[in-house]
Amino acid sequence: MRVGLRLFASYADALGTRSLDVTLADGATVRDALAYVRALPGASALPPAPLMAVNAEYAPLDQPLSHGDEVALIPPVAGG
Amino acid sequence: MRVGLRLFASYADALGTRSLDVTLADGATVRDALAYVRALPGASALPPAPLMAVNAEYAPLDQPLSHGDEVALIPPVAGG
Amino acid sequence: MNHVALVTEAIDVAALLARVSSPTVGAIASFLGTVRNVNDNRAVTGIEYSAYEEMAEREMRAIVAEAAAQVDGVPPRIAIEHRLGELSLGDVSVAIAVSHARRAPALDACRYVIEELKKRVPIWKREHYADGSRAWVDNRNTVGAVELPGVIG
Amino acid sequence: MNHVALVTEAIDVAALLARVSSPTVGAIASFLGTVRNVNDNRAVTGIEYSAYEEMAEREMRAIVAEAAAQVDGVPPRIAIEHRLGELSLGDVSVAIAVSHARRAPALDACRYVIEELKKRVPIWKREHYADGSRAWVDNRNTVGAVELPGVIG
Repeated sequence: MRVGLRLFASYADALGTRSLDVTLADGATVRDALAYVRALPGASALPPAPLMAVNAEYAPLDQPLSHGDEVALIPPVAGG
Repeated sequence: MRVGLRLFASYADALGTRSLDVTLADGATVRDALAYVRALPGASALPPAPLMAVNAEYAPLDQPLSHGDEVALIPPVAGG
Repeated sequence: MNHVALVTEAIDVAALLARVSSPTVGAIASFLGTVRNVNDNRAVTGIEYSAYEEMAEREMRAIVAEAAAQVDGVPPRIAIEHRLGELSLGDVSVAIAVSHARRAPALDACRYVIEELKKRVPIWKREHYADGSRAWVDNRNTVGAVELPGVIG
Repeated sequence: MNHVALVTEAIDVAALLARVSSPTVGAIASFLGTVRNVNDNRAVTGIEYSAYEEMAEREMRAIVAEAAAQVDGVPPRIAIEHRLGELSLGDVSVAIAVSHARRAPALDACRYVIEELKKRVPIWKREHYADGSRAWVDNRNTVGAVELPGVIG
């Protein structure tokens, strides 16, 4: 399946990109999407357990993904 | 000594006046000023123990008064 | 720097906020009291506020000093205006603005000021009702009543 | 009736307050976040805010619903705007306005919204310093840091 990955703020700077479309195996979870990102150049700057979101909602690592989902890594927030 | 008495809001309505100058015995306290007011027509509408102020500051009943003091009866407040 | 006033015209909320604004602050908490169209299930058409003015200003200044003393380090900036006279529905009766570098002291001080103001500041109101009658109302017998200071002496 | 928005122009605080005003409310609590000239002892000259916009709006709407659910009876009216883009010193970054018939629910809900917003809403800031450098800063490593949500999963 295809999913969209989104990166923001310091994570986008570290990896040099803000979004990419990737192919994951059927049955993939949020953990698999994160593993994909971890293999990219610059990913060593990511923390051990970044917060993740699926379709604009915080999501646990074992949440299954569906074709077309948007998966985001959420850096520590700074609103206010 | 002479002191000024001030009445406000529902107390002023009950007694039909907002201020009066009265003569009290030397050594008089806030309690004596209140006793003076209680003897006036309409004073039966006052509560048993109204809050009192001397010179724009809350004051206990046993506070001694001085010539020229301004003594006020403070109805339950309603600011805000 | 702090500001306390009784006013007879409409309170300019933006100007009050501007009084406590500064590049050194990161948070501004504010509270507005407004005239409601109902109280204790009676239809209210307006409110008339009056005060023992010298004492009300003195008590408000005392409350500001107490709120400032509760903050460690740089004190908050605090501005308070209370309106007197005839107010219509929706009018702002009281406005409090508090700024600080951090939000917790600003929020805490703003709340302290309105709670103490409702308990202690000698301001009174007479409500005007839809049936033409009027009544003195105080903060003990309204919804969300405050505990009044104990009788002194 | 409630209002949540991300904006790129200056926040109109008076308009936000007007959104929650009504003759049925007696209290309006508000909170403004503003750009400070110093953070962690570094001279700040400006801040650049960015967001995961769809998610930020969704989280803000969720926070509004949670705040409303905590009030018995008639829920508060809540309006929130957060600014994105380049902000200067003193600019308002976030504005929250909450109204209710009574003051306690308005003050409580206002505080709940800002505390949760600082923990959960995916908005980021990069500070610009007087020496020309820039750095991403988050709500854990600033004075008055918030507790972030635990890592999920």
